[in-house]
Amino acid sequence: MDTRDPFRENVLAAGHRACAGCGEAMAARMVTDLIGSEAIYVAATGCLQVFTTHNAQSAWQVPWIHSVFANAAAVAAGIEAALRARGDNTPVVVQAGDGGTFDIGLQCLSGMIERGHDVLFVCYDNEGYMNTGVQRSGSTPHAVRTTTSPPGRLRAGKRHLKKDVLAIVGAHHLPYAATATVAFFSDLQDKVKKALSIRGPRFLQVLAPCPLGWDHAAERTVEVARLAVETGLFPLVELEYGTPTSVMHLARQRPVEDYLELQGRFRHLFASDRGREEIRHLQALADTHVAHYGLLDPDRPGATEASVAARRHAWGGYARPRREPSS
Amino acid sequence: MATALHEIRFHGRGGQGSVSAAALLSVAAFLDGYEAQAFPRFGSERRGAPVEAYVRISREPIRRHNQIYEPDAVVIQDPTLLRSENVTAGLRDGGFVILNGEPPATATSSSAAVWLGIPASRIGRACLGRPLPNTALLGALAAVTEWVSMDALEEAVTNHLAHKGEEVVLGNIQALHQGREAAVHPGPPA
Amino acid sequence: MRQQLEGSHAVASAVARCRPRVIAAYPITPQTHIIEHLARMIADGDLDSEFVSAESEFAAASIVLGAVATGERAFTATASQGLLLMTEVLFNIAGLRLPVVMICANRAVSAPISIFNDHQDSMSLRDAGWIQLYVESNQEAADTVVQAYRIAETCALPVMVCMDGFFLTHTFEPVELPTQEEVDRYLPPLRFPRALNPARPMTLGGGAEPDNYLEYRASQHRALDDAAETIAHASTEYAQVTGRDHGGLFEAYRLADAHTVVVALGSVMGAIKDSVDALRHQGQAVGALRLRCFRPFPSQALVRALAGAQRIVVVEKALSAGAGGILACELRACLQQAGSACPVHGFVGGLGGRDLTVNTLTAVIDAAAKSPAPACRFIDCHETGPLETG
Amino acid sequence: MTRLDFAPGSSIAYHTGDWRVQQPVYRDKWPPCSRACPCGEDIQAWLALANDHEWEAAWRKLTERNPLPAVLGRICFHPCEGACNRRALDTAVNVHALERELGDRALRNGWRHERLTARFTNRKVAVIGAGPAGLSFAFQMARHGVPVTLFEATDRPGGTLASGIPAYRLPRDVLEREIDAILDLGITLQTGVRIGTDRDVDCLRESFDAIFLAIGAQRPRRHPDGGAEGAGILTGLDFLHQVNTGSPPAVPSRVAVIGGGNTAMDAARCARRLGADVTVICAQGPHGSQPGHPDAEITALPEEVRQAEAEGIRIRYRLGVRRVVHGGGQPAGVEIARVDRLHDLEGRFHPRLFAGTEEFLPAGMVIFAIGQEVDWRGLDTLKTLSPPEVMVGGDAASGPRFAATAIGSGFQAASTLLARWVEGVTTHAERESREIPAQALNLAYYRPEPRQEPPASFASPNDFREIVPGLDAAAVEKEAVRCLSCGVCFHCGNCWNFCPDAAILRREDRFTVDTDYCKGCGICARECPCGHIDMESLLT
Repeated sequence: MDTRDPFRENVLAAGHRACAGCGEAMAARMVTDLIGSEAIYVAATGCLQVFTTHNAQSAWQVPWIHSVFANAAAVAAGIEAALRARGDNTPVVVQAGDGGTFDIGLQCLSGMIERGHDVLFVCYDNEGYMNTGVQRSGSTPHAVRTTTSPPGRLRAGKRHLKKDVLAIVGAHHLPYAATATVAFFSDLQDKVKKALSIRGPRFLQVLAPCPLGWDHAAERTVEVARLAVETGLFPLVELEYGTPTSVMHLARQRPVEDYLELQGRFRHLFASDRGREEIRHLQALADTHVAHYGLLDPDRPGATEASVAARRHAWGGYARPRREPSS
Repeated sequence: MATALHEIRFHGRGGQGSVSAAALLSVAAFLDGYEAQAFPRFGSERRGAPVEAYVRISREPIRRHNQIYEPDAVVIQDPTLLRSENVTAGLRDGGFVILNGEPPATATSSSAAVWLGIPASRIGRACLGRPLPNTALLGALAAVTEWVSMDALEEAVTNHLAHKGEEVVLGNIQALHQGREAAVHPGPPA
Repeated sequence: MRQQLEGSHAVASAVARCRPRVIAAYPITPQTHIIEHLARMIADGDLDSEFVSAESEFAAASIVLGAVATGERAFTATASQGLLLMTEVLFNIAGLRLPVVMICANRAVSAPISIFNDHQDSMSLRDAGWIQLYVESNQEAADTVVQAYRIAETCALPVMVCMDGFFLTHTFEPVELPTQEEVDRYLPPLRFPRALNPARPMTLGGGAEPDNYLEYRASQHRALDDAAETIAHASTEYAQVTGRDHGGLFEAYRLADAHTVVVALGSVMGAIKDSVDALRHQGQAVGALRLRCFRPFPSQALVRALAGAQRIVVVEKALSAGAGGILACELRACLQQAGSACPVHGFVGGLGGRDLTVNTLTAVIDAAAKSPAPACRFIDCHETGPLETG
Repeated sequence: MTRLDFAPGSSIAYHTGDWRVQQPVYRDKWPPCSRACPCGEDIQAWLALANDHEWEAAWRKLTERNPLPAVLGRICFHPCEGACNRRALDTAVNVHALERELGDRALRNGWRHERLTARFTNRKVAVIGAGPAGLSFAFQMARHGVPVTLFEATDRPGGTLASGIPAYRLPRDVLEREIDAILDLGITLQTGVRIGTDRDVDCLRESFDAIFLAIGAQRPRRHPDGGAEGAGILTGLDFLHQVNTGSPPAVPSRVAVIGGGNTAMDAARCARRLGADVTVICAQGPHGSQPGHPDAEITALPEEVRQAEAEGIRIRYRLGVRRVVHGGGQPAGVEIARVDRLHDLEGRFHPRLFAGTEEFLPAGMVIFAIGQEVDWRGLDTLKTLSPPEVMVGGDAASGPRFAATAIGSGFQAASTLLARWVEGVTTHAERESREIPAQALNLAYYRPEPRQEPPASFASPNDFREIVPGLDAAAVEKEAVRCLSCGVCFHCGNCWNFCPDAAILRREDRFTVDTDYCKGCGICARECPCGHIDMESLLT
């Protein structure tokens, strides 16, 4: 067991093999330490599963199960059904990447939500198949360079748009669905807490930059995530029963170039006229999000302040002592 | 070689209760102390499509699960099947043909089988509110062959259809008896 | 008390008496009646269980995986394409060593699509790491599903009970259901020490490396091998509780002095027994062996049981296209390994619901005694199929 | 090993720290405010304590370097605020208002300075001059157990603070009480003793192991025009001294003040309060008129200038005085002319005036406030001795500067001596060598907040009551929070929250890096708001 830190459970312990600066490891550590060890965790295949359970060593300090790529939501449904059968309220949490959510796992996710299982499904969205070496997924944004959407003489990266999985999930009219990111910790904290206070299917999409796949400097993981929000490309919103009930208001919208230029996956866009056209397209997509969710309207009902203000003696967000497991 | 005492084949269309009739017959035979087996001619259950179902009645345990190719009796739930299906295929000499409706003149004159027609749809409509011929035909079959008792059929109907409510059970018992009556006293039902 | 019951109804009732807490399934013919009966029992309050209508068989398998990993007994059933859609998860359940029990209502595999019976679906999953038990009758199906839980939970291995679609699932036969009291006496409550539990956190399903994956797989193989004894034992103990014994690993029929032995799986054995009786009546020394447990493959027991045979006729309802009958192949291998020169006649038949009648089977067996052993011959196969004529 | 279940947290056996090519180091820096502070106050530290409502501790932290916070909080030219990194976000922290608040709190609550040791050393020191430099030196020595005797030529301590700063800027009792608190450490004060005339220097050298000379720059510079003497013509220092000692001269209806420094402003505003119509003649240009050439702008603090103008004082820029024009034994006014250039060829301040631009400014009194010099009379022998026996501090060493400079110089001199005499005292803290520029901060983690100012100053030209109030309690709290804590951890927890590898551990009072697991990604350093974390390369 990892018992080094008396103030944090370290549900996801040290010694895992994520890349330096991994946004998914960061996101998972945040989310799981906010949820705590009194829960059962289900993993879809993906980076998080691979780098946390390696060579007979597990970084998980909680009951944790991985089955296959597509079925995490269904395994969780089975666990929840078994718990319900014996009147046990232990929370059940799914952790999946965008592949296991947007693409191969979408069917099981839909079934789980439709049947109303009391499960929190957390998608760590790094916008591609990073585990297998950076291929495009349904979550990869428009114009991004991946190994299966390479820019070339005829193409400027991914031809298609990022799938709006939140809208798909929201169309199930589930009690709670929200987007969050590692960069806005207190917002993430609020959303995890809110999700934990609600029964029924809940969905959290956490943007988690991937230094490898996004091709940005390892230390810029948080900054890149912050810019995704501040440009309007990744709005932070909450849906209740499919209706937006809160959005994180932006004091000002940054131009998308501020975000794009930090990442190698967009670098080709700055090198050609065609690329610059795609930058304008991405700006238009961001502007559409801003307009759709009213991100610049501070008087919009449910507008929350986009603040990452550091508080003196905040001591981070998890002051929860780790519980010793029995035997 | 253990062979069954009686083998019965049901012909009908999806929705007319052929499979249920076969099941009821097997239950009744079982209640009368026989070994019995009933099963459909396996297929998807499309309303209106021709279907078959089979019943074996035996004094020995029945091991084989084959379809019935040489029946001792056939029950035909829908006279229109006579146009398209070879409903009497393999019927043993002296076997029974229990038909919903009037037997065609050619069939009765040229066949080695015993043909019996009853207005089963009309009985069904009278007893059940719908032109379901199956239990009336079972009553007729029991009357003609005496392979199963009316008591057992009644009990089978009572148990098997209990989940559909008392009205359905009583209607089907009534149909059983009217089918039997129609077989014993051919002519218009009372 | 014997009852005249549809096969699906009989096994559903037996499953219910095993008190599964989670049932998950997706409709597919000819399995559907089983879960319909279970759903009705739950609706009527006769069974206290969570019924999860999965959105696919893939999900259904995953749901029972999750339930069992949580330490609760679970049940699912499927067939054909559904089983193949579960494939990935079934391997995974076995690798995780979860005591899941499922019924496969055996059905042919597409294309061409067919809802009718053969064994191609479950035989295709023979390498998945599941124990596979094939049953001949509905009585055996009801009894075996109870044994399956006992075996699964003793060995920490999943068990697939294979019952022929339609031939059993849709057939009304007399069945004596094990009583609740008998089942409770025979089957203790599930105790799964590796269950997901915050009080004892455990990581299930982590990754392996080249330096340890092989050991996981080897231990899985040994566990399946060792399960043969548990399966036999489970059958004997079941007989002590209920008085019914369907054989442990296999059932022998008039085998003692048989020169020709027919080997088969599942419900076709009923007709084979009638054929054996007919041929015995004609004075031929014919017997039969019904393999009940196909996985683990009980090589040693089979070699012993078939020691007196001069020829073996395998009748099977599945095919490894390009190699021939699967059971015949495996049987040949195990006999050769034991030094036996007994010829094995391989017959594949009954695919896609084709009825294997007593007359047909009798002719096949009769002919086998008079001709050299074919590696693989199709029974009752018309010379030109639809593709050749087209 | 038969099943796919691993023990919880077993990955801990794998030390990902081996991947690292750089590593984070938690390291306190010396913020620009402190770097700019002539006293060398650890402003970040005392603001942090104030932030935590540890008021007394904040005051003690502050007074480690400056024992006169209530005084300096009022009169200091606060270069700390000019250096404040917060200007990159919005506006500087109002450090001086918070310093004053801590000083005032100490006076209100009667907090006393504490000696750092109960023992006294055998060595003794004499301090000549009880101005800010002398008081600062005496305070530091006394705290460390060194007996101090303080010689003051006038009849009361405080130096220029007492004689030069008017009461409306620095109420008398504030100064007296802060000085009393210093003397309470056991310092012997002898007033009315001018060393070199009243007492022999050699006798002093025999009685004391060291002497600190802090006599200030008390001699006013004279105007080169020899006529600038006589009735109705004063120096700024003399005028202020008379006002501050309670015997102000009678002022005529019109007064001219010559000079552009704070003394000129003080003199002008006092004259105004005594009823005169005042004009200030300043050789330099106004604030902001000579970008990049602060020497060419008025040296008085901007708020002093603003307040003076608000009080009705006229300030006339880039003008110089040729001569005083007399009439009937009294000045009638001054002849002024436009300034050609401010400095002579040697770079000394010596304005040259354009011929032909002369005009006459009527004034019944002319006050020259054009600088001060050190008065070395009787002390020449001491001048020739060197540390540690004799040290010179304050304006006496540097020429006329600021009170804060003087206090800093007292501290430095004391440190030098104490480093020789007292074990464990060093003159140099390593932290003070580490800069933390605004670019090293991550300003995303700070929210813009308006600077708290006292309620609008009421400019009363008629009396000597203090004109700038302190901040109210709510404003104090709001303002303390604005400190960015440049380079010093304030336990926000970002490093702990963001570390993907559980390599930052929280301890009771700090965060630490667990190098067994740190992969060196650098996120902690990048997301540290205050630049406390450095990434050090391990590649050599």
